Amino acid sequence: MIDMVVNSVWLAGLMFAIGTLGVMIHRHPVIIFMCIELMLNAANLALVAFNRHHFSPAWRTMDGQIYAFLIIVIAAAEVAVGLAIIVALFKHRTRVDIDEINFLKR
Amino acid sequence: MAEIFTPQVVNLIVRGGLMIFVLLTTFAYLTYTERRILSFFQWRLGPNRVGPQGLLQPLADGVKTALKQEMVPRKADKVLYFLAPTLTLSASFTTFALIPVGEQVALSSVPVAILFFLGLSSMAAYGLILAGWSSQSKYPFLGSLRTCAQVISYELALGLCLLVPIMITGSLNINDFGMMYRSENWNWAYLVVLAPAAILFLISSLAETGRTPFDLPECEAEIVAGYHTEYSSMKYAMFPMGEYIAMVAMSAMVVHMLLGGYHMNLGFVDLTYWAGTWTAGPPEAWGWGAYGDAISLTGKGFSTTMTFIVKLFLLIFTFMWIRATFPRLRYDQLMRFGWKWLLPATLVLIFATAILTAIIGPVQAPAVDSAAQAAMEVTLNARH
Amino acid sequence: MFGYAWLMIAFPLIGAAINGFLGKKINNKKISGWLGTAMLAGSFATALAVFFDYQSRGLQGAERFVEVPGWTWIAIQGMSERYLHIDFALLIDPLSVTMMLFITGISMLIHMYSTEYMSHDEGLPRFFTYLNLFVAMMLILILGANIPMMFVGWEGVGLCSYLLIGFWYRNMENAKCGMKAFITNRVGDFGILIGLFMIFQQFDAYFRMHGMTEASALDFKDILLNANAVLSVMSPADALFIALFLFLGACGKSAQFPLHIWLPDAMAGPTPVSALIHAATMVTSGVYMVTRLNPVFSANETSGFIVACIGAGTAFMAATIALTQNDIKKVLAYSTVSQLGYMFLACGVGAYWVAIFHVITHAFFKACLFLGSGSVIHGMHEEQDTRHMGGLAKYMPITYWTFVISTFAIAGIFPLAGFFSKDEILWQVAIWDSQFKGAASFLYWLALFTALMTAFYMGRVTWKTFLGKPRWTAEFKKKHHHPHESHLPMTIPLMVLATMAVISGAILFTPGWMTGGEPREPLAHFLDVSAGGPEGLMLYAGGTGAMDAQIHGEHAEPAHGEDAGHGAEEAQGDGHAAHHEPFMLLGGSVTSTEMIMAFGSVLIALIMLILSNRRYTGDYDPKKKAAQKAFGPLYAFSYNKWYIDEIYNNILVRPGVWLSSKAWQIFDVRLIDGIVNGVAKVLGALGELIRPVQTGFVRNYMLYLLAGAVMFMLINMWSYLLGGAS
Amino acid sequence: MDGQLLAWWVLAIVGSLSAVMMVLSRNPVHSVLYLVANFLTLVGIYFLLSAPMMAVVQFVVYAGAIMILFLFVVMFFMSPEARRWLRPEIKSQWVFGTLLTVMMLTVVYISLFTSGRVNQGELEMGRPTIAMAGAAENPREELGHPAGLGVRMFSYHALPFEIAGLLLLAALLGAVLVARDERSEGRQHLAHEFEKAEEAVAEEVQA
Repeated sequence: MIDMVVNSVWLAGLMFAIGTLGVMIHRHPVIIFMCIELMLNAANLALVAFNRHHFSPAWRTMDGQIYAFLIIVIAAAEVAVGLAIIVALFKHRTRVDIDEINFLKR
Repeated sequence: MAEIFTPQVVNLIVRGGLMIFVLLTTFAYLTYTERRILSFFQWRLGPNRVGPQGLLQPLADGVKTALKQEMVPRKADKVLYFLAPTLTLSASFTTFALIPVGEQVALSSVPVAILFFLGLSSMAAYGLILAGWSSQSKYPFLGSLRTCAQVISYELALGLCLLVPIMITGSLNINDFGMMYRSENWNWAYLVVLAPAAILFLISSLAETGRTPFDLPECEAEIVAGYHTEYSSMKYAMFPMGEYIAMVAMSAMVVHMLLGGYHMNLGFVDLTYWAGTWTAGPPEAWGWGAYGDAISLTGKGFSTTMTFIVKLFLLIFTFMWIRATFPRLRYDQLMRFGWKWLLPATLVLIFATAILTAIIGPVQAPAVDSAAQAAMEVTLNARH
Repeated sequence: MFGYAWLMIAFPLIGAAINGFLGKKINNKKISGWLGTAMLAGSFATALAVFFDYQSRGLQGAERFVEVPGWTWIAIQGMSERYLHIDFALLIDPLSVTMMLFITGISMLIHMYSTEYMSHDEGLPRFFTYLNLFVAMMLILILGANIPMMFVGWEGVGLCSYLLIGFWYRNMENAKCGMKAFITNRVGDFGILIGLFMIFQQFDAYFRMHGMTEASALDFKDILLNANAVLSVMSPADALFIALFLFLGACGKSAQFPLHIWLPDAMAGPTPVSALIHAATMVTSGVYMVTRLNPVFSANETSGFIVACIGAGTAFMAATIALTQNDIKKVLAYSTVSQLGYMFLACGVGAYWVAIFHVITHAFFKACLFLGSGSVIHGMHEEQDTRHMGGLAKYMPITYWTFVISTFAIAGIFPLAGFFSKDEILWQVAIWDSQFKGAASFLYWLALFTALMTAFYMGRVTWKTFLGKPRWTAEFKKKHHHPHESHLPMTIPLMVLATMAVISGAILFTPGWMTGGEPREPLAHFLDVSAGGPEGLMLYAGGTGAMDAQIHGEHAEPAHGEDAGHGAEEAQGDGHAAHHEPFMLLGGSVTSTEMIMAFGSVLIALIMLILSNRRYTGDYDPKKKAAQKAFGPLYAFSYNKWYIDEIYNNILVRPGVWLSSKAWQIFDVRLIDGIVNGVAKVLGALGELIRPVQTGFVRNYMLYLLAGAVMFMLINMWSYLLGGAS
Repeated sequence: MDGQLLAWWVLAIVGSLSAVMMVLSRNPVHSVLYLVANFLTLVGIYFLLSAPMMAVVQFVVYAGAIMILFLFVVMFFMSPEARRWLRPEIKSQWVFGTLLTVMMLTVVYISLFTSGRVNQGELEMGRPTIAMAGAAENPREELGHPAGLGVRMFSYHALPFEIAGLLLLAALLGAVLVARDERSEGRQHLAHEFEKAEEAVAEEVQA
């Protein structure tokens, strides 16, 4: 069963990389957001796998899963605010392009 | 390959098939029942031509729907267009797999069944939303947007209502709600929070399944038929199918929450197993061996299931009654009701439950953990 | 046991909270004022209950120190197994019981007085907030079971004093007076802090060495119980320095010579404040502290002598200044300083209970005098200068008679309170048996001369104010025609205090020559363990038998003293009669000597009072400036308060101001600002350099972020792989 | 290869493919659905990793709630003309992004590979497997049991839990504030600011 745990960490790495790539290349802010969610989930997967790996009768830890829960909470909060920001942007500009949100530079 | 079809797997397959059959039949006859009941309320006759008292009407409807010409909009997103009704229906069916209908009569015993229940009800919402969007047409699109907002708004209240029995039993397993109604655990003070919780749950489940008075996603006067305007034939029939089964599932949940599940505890006497005393012995006695477990509608299973079904139909009748009685809400009324009234009310309820359980204590059922443990074994042992 | 004693502190705190937070909401001066008074009444009732409870229990020896547990305040885990554990607890012992009785009682009366006195003031709720808070702090100071608690109270009363001196803060002068008091007290606090630290260090070391893990070097009970043992092994220099540093703190709080300058200025506050804080209670906390830690002062005769010298010197100096002041409150303020000097004189010669005795009697008559002066000021519509008074007796009879009684009491006229306490101090100085015996006789004459002056200046201010021709200003006459007597809430406290000024001395102490045998001294007996000096401490150190053996030597029988109280009586009694060999007047016995001395001082006081009466009634006119002409430079020296303020100003204040302004110009402006601005400039330049990197495109930032992350990962992997290889 | 591992491989492959498709898809709605598919496979993987509670939370919160929000937002603003401005990505970004991502993946995988080799002996020798871990006397001690998780969450991790609650509240208020109706004053002010900024940009472009 060790295979599955180790493989899950590899899978987590892959998912994280895919998410990173998505963030790099996309223009639509919502998609970028989704890619970030994917990255967070990759981290969660790794945490759960590590927890499974380290769990033993002597050390009945569940910290990995609890961290994963907290990450989900943070993700939820982030989504709420992020989507609200995007909606606010949509209301003011007909087109939403991440490259157009650069007031700070101008 | 042989070891794949272990008795447990066969058991599951047989039970699943049985459940799907029963549910489909139930759906068919629920449409009939609803039409008759509505016509009774509205002082007219309803379907009474096909067969005695129109009893064969559902069959005829089914044949008609299946044979109708299928039309797909040209601009539709084809994959999603086909996926949407399937998603709705399968989510509803899966929901029912989580709900025990009698003692030992359930497809599964998941330790976190209630959360799954909530998740599946939002999965069904995916179907409705995608149906509207994939049609690429104005009315379905508006319908699906309405569905989306409505489901998100009312899901909160739905989940929070379920927290009340969870807090009392200390378990996320629906089976353990029954423990609450065993006479040794029951306390009439639970009703103080359980009754309002169940009623609020009923209200939000009306909204969640899109039934009157919250059937805004398919409001004829404004958006024709809402998200399924562009659907026809069997794909159309899958939406009402999913809706009805979801309704049954929600009613079953209310039964588990408030009406004592499959128990028959009248306070002074517990009639739960009264029928089991005279039916035949355990399934093994019938000579079916281990496979006999597949249809364990005997003994305790039989009496409890019957109890449950009676209560279930009481609830379903209530749903229909509400449909016949209440007018439809306006959209802003719906939102205001959901956010400003229902949600605060459920939060207050949760506080009350916390206080109540602190005073009289939660259910101390030894079975709470053993049931969870059984479920854990299923998930854990399967690995080896 | 005495858990309800907390109520005593709780009442004024509640009053302060209500008046402080809701005072503006209530917006009713009557309610605010009487609420504060009622809280103090509750406090006083609690104090009485504690007193009777304490008496009825008949506690003996070490039991007389009762700790009332509160809650854990500070708990620090130390390096070793012992750790610092400080409770917020009360210590009920004879000293604290005595103090709390008269503090709550007089506070109650003064609160009551203030409801009328301050009734025209807008800030009345604020006033009662401070006043209640002050009482709570004072009670914490005297009831605190350990040094940190006492320090909390010490600073708390300082704060309240500051707030109340500057109560009318819109006037810059008042605010300055408050600051002066605060800053002067800081000097004293420096001393007391060092003294307390040294006590902690010495006692903690002793406890550690002897493995007394239960004892705490901050707890009064533990300190006092082990004081004799610790002090016997402590080096004399340490003991001297502890005593001197502590005394510096006491000087600050109790306005003794180097640090006395703030008290006369503190008269800027409302008169009830002067009565309560700057005459009756707070200023005596120095005496309290010295008495509380009396073993430390008794340990070394040098320290006692220095305390006595400072006390007598201050008493003399303040009395000379008081002779020439014209402001009625200023005279009383210097009189307070002078009387505090007497108390320290008593402390210095080891007669702690006499010091406390004088604290009590002084609290009564000085509070009465201040309140009387307040009544006069009230009646004269904010006129404080005695040159513009005169002839008030006719219009303010109650104030006049209470004032006269208190004047007689402070002058030491038989049989008023001041006579007993002051004479006992003089007697104790006279019989002080130490290596400084010769100098002590000088102190005696100094104190006696001060008593003479006291009678004169008190008579001066009294007659000047109340008798003679009216010298009211034309403006006053035009506006108000004549002064008026105050209302009941003001006169009742006056009458009560005057009564106490008459009887309190005789109740608490009667000297031997009056009883015809052993002196009757209930206060001394009551205070045995707390203010008995080393002998008092022995009451619990080794049981009564051991103590008797120590004192009597020849007849050491355990059966002799059944109880410690009796033993204490023996100790005190012998202190009078047998064991000291004081100077004898006319070759007579001790009793006759004491009697003759007492009559002598009463005679002197009477003569002075009559003299001043002659001088300041009849055709007295301040415009003639007769005294000024007669005494010339001496008058100026006294009138200008020995030029001490000017000396401080030139030696300390001006150089300080100059130094700070230089420090500001050099360090703050050039160095610190220069560094800050320089950093900002450098960073700004750097920012200009890096600016092009900021494209404003989020995806670019993402790329940078990723590149950085990859770089870190590479470095990490590099070191990891290297580490794995080796 | 037993059923469990087989199931894992199926889920992993489906999940990775749906993740890739999410990134490559040109239609945001499809992207959302691919991501949902990915999350559903994660639900399965969590079950296999004996984290049922985690799985269900993933199911309810991510697949059920968060993604519906995404879908809602995407659909709300996916007008037919939206396709027009959804330009293809910039080339340089593609190149550098892919390069860096691949580098990162390589680094991670090399680390994983080496650490796996380092720890392999330990893994096979002594580390207790889940079969041993499964035999707890109290089922609450089981890995991933909801009750055990709850107990730990409210005891050892109470502070993070409270902070998370506070964070959610702040996010809720923030979301309401940001997405508030334009009719309210603050929003109007913000709109005004936006307009001014755009005018300034336009002027700059002209100049």
